Amino acid sequence: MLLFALRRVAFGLVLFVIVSFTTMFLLSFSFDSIIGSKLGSAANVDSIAAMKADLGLDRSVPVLYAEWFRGVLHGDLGASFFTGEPVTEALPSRLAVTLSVVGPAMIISALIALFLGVLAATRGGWVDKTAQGMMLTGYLVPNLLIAIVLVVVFAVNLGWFPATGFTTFGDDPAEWARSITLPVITMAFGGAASMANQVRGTMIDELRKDYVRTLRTRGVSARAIVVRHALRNSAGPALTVFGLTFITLFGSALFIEQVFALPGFGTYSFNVALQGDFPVLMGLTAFGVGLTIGVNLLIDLANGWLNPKARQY
Amino acid sequence: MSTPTAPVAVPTLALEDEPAEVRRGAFQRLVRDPQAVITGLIILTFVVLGLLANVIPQHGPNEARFEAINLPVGSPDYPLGGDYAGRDILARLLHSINTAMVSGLIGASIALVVGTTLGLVGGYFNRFRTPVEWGATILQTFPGMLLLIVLMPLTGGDFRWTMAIFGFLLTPGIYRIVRNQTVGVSRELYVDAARVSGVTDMRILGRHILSVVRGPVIVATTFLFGSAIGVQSGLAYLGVGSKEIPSFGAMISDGFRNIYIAPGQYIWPAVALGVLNGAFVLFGNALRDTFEGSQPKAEKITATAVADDFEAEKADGTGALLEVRDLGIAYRSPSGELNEVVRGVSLTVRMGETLGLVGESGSGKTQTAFGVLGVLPTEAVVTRGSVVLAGRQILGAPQAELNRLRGSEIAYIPQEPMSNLDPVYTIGSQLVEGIRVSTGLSKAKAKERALELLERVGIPDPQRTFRSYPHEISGGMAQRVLIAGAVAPKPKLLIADEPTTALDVTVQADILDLLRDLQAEMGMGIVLVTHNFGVVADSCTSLAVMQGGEVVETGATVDVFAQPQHPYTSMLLGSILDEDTIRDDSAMVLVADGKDPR
Amino acid sequence: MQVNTPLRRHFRRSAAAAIAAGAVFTLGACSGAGDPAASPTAGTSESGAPAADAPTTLAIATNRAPSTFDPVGLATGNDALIWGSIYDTLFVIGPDGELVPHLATGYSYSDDGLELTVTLRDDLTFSDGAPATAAEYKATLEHIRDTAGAGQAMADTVASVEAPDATTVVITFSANDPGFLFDLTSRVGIIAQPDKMADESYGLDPIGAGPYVLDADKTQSGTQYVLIKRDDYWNADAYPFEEVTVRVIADATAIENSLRAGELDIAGVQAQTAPQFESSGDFTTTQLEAQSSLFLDIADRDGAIEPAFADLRVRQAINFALNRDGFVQAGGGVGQPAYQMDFPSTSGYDPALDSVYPYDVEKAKSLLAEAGYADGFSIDMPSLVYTTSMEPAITQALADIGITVNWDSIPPQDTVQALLSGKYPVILWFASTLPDANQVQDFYAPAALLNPMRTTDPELDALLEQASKITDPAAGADIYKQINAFGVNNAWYAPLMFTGQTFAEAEGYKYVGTSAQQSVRIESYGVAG
Amino acid sequence: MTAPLLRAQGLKVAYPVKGFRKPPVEIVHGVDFEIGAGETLGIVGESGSGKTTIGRAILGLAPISGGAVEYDGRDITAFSARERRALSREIQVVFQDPYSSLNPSLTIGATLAEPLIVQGWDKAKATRRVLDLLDQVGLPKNAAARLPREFSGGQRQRVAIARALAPGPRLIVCDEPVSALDLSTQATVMDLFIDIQRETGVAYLFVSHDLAVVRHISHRVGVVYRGEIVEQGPTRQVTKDPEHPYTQRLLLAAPIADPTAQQQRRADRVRLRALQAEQDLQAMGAHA
Repeated sequence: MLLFALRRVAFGLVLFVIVSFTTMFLLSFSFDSIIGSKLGSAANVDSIAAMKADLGLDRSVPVLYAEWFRGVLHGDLGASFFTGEPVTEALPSRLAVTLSVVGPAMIISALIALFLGVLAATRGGWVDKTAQGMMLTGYLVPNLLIAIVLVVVFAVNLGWFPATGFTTFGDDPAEWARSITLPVITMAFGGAASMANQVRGTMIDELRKDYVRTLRTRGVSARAIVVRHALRNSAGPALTVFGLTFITLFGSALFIEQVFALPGFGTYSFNVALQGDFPVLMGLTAFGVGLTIGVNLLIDLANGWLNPKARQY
Repeated sequence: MSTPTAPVAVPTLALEDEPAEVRRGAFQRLVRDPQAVITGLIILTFVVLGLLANVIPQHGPNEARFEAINLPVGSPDYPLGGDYAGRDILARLLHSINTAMVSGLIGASIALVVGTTLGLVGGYFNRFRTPVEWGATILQTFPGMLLLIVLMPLTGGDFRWTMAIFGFLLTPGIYRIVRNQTVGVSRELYVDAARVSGVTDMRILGRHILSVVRGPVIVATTFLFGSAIGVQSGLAYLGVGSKEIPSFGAMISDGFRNIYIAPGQYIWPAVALGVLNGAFVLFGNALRDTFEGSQPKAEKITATAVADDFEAEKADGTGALLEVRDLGIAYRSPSGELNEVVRGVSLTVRMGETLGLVGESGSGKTQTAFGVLGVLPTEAVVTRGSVVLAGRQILGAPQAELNRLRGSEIAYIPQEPMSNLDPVYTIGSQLVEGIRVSTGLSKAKAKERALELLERVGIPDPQRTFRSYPHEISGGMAQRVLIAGAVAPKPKLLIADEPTTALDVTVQADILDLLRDLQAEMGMGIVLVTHNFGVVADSCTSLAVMQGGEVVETGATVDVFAQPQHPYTSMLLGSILDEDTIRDDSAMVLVADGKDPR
Repeated sequence: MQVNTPLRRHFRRSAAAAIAAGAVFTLGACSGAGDPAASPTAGTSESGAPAADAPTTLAIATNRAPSTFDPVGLATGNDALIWGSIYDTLFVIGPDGELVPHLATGYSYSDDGLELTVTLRDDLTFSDGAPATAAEYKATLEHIRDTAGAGQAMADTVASVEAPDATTVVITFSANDPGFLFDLTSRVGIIAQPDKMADESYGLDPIGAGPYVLDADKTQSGTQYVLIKRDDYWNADAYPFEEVTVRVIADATAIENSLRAGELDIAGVQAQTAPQFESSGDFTTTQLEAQSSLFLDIADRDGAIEPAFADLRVRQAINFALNRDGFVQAGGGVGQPAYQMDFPSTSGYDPALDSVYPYDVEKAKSLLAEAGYADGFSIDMPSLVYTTSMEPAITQALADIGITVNWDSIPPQDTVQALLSGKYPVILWFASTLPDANQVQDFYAPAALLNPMRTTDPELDALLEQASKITDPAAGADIYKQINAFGVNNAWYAPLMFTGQTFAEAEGYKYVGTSAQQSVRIESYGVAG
Repeated sequence: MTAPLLRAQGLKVAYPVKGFRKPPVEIVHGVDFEIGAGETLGIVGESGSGKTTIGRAILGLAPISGGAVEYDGRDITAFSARERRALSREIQVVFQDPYSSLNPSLTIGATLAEPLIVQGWDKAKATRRVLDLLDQVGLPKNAAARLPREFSGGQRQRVAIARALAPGPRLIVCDEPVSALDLSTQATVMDLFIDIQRETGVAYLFVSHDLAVVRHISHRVGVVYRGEIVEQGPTRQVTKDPEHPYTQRLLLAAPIADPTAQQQRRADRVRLRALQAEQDLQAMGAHA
């Protein structure tokens, strides 16, 4: 198991280097416009070249990368070209916002997905049909539509929740909860739908396996079969889907953040990308790749923990 | 040979059937699926509307008239009104369809072509597997959207370029599907056969593998089409890319900004996008149903379903351990009628007796066994008959009562030992669970009992096996474990469904010995489902021969072997390759000038 | 002649301001994008002693987070709302566009206009308690001039800065720069704490001489900025709010949602929704006219890219093709049609010019035909994020006379390069009110941003030469009028409209600025009654 | 006797193991056997013994790690893919699973014609040959236009045999070709195999776990146990009078479909088991 984890980490590291290097290489094509953006009205060929030299961006990509990577190893991702804010400080505060939304949304939608999926898989009939209908609705109704309806009804008209903005948990836990409620609901809607269908599918597959029949012939109750056996066995595939959903939710956070004016990771990334803030972009890349690799690693480890067979590798 | 969960409904010899019916292609099946037809029609309608985008509306999509600013729905010349800039919403909506379709086409086709090629290469040629896999992982990890935005100057903001790049980002999805399928198909024996036939790799990929991979890929492409449309809309919503191109995203964004002035404007593109996306998803689902079999129905863990007019007979006391009378089991065909796969089976088993239930595949022997155990699949329906165990009617008994019986009086040994153990729990915990359910013993006592049982069924190191996971022990050991579990509550009746078929012949002999010993010890009755007459001769006191869901002959084993009454029994016995037939003609070498079969 | 003036000197304001602000220009003009202007008297002096129940906190929104508080990186436009409160400026712009002393008490030019003497107040302190004097101003200006950054261009005619005493600053220019005076209401008019300027953290935790200080604890960079009133500020009584929260909300609809949900006190809204706010009873609204101009810059006056534009008739045809009333109507009726580049409030404005180019498509077509372009032609125009919402109407207006527009999508970070590239014969752009001197520099000088093809004209050169010598704006009205007329008659531009702005105010609050530019001054946000 | 059609000498098969620097796993540890023209060599063994691997190695489907395979006097051990393809008209295969050995999406006709077409037959000639082949394996002519799913297991196995026969091979590797079939079908398919051999003089390498089946069709039998051939010889000798204890055990473990005879066999088996257990014990004692 330890060896397995080590191998996955090594794999992730190599992947990290390849992806971040390629990203830097591609970004190097836009150095001129990045600096033009930084200089604003002072931009011209000379000033751009001067600042490029000033920032050291006139060096070759491998050299730049080596320097950057050394920084990564020391926990230093540089500072924003525009604000001077160190990347390692800029990311966490935005991340906190997005995680505040994506995290609870993920947990809620996973719970709903488990509940709906298992219910649909084991009850059949109208329960299954209703559950599937709910999944489909959640899947098809655009998130933006849900968001705007929620804002208009619950924030603007009823005033139960804030329409925009974010309060950190540290400042005021109750306000924090209020500020994330609507975004979380919006996000959980779609997330639950796609995951529930997956849970339903894997549950049914599992319940059709031979060992379930054998357990039934031993007099094991339906509840024990579903909860203790089928659910535990479906956890592996379900976790994989949960991981993917998490990454997807993270990626789509931008839209929700826009509507609710949350100063989150998505909005930040979007703005940074528009600005072309090179150090921050590299930081975001590092983070994004790390997140993907990390989530996958966690899923693999969880799978290993859940499924003794997977521990062999 | 895993236990069939659904009956073999198609007769084995189908040559006389109407070929058109059997060979109905995927397309014909698709056009009979209302979901596919409706969603297909919706997509088609969208396409047609898109093609007519220059015909239906009175205005171009970018024609802006001050007098049309925020016109309400139903205005003359502006059926859906005008937007904030005085453009015809209908015209923009219809042109947005074309944008969406082109986005989908570009994104999906690039993902399709690149993904399929990579998948085939990576899945088929071992030496390319690792590099291709790396490539896909890198693509998947790439911060694609970020780069898409940063590198906008290079693409000029043209959504077609954006979608082309996005197509590459989508590639890993298709790649994985194709690769997994290809790896699977490459292991199929017909691919080996083609290789042995001298077929080149290219031809195998094109002819054998692509034909199988095609289905899932088409399905996945449908979903990709939808997500490409979604991404294009998302980017347009954010204002990334050219503003001149009408698109749902741009319209939603415009409408959203205008929501307090003209709330309706947001609805049109949102609904159109939702419907179009939904149509693609549902169409993809329908396609999947067609190619990969329909969505599984829910699996209920309850007592077997019974037919509407079913009424179990009152128990009669013949004194036998198990009395099966006129048992009928049916499955519902797609058109709704019930097809009986077990047609009026009657069996009797006494204490200490072993009944061999013999028949060829599809004869209904396993279904009969499941019917007695009450563990038929959800789709099965009991149509008639009675099953009386020790004087008690158990057919149609409530789940709770069945569970109690199963834990104590009736037990089951499956055919395939590995798949009948839960892979995530240790042998020990599975045994303990069964023992505690049936006996209510404490955990410690149950463990003690489990170890005893493991020893009893001939497992050399019970302690170690107790701690092992199923995949850590051999098939023969696993079958012993299952037997231990089955006999734990000292059942009166043991139903063994082909318990040795999956095992080697030497192990089979040991297992049969074990069963016989246990029977002698506990005095239970056994129903031994098998197709092997050697096993019957070895272990059964009486036998019942099944054919086509009916019992055609019953009797004491010795009698039936000596004097089969039914022609089918005779035929079966005649087919046995007996001990004494040994090939003794010498190898025939054809002369060199001999016939070339060509 | 100003050929010796560095090229980049002259696009420091209108365009740069808008770019830096990231203001999204919509027909409804949601939020102000202009240079600081202030009315230190308006609203504040009357309400010097606010009613007992008057609100003491204010929540407003900006559509973009300021990128840095380093003086050289300060952006004009909405960003000034925050940094202007922290640093304050030497002068502010009054309701009628006049300079009003703020941190300064007055100024004077030498006769040749190459030396500017500014006197500062003697009671200025930084938020850390240190006195803010001429020496600190000198250090700030030199820092801006000598450090690469967005603000550098504004100081590049500054040859030297001297601080002979605590309240006197003498700025010597390398060339005549009458627009610099106006710049003292902006980035180069701030006083920063030079001791701290070298610190890395200065960009995030600035120390200025303004009425407010940034509360670093409550502030979340990029999200919300909390400003605490300084009681030791020289004019503290003029600021009614003890705490001001500026929230960053990029999406205009989200701003409106937030306002409606009671999370903001004052915000710019779309003109069309003003009646909704009024009728809700929870809000009052204030409408302002003519705050910024929207226009086509027909840059290719020499016909380098599209030969047609060398023909005056073609440029005039474009002017005739614009239904300016339609543009105003599209903006919700707030604003007024523009027929000349100078704002009605400036001394260069000449009402007579308004009748030169009435909306007349037939006339436009016949002019084109006369010029030999009866079948029209097609041109490329840059599609910039700030003007996208106007593009459909422009496309249509030009299409009506046979000119086809292909919009090149320009990423935001490339806006300036696109303007400067000289690739585009016509550019759709907008500008906020400017003093005449700056207007001339930005629109007509050979090196002006809005003259990217560097068109010159002997008649204009002579006028510009005279204009550069003007040190008293009031005295130069005639020259400015002539330059303005030159622009109109030669159709260098095709003005569209002066746009207005609508503010919605929650109960107890009142927008007291009279110009949209003042929306980026904290003084414009006041209490009602 | 002339040179055998196929000769395997010290044949070893090892599969590479996934993972860095892991040694390959050897499945077959050096086996020798010969097959003469027109002869059937039965290979019998239990699951995991390596019997199927031996067949796959002959076909070039398993990596040969040692020893040599000679076909018709040529060393084919290290044949390239191209050479292998050329050999396909000489050596053919029938697999165990009649369900997975036919491509479900190709018609029987297409499946049968494929080996001919890749060898350059023209279409008309191939079609005629396909009809002949169907006739030869006892299927109706209209079967050519149908898909595999329309056929039962036995019928599919006939198709598989026809495919193997198509290029007119001299050796067919039969990998458990009847194990998946029902009892009644099994017998007729076996008969077909024998008939075809008599007709065409093709040789079989017949792999099976079922002694009865092997006995029925083989001229000679090799018994595989843990990757080695522990006993080899004429069918009668190996199946009636085995020498190796494993063969003895195997023989006695298979139940006879005759209650009386089986009772006897069971008794024999129990006796043998006791005997072997005693020997093992002694061996252990000697060891200790």
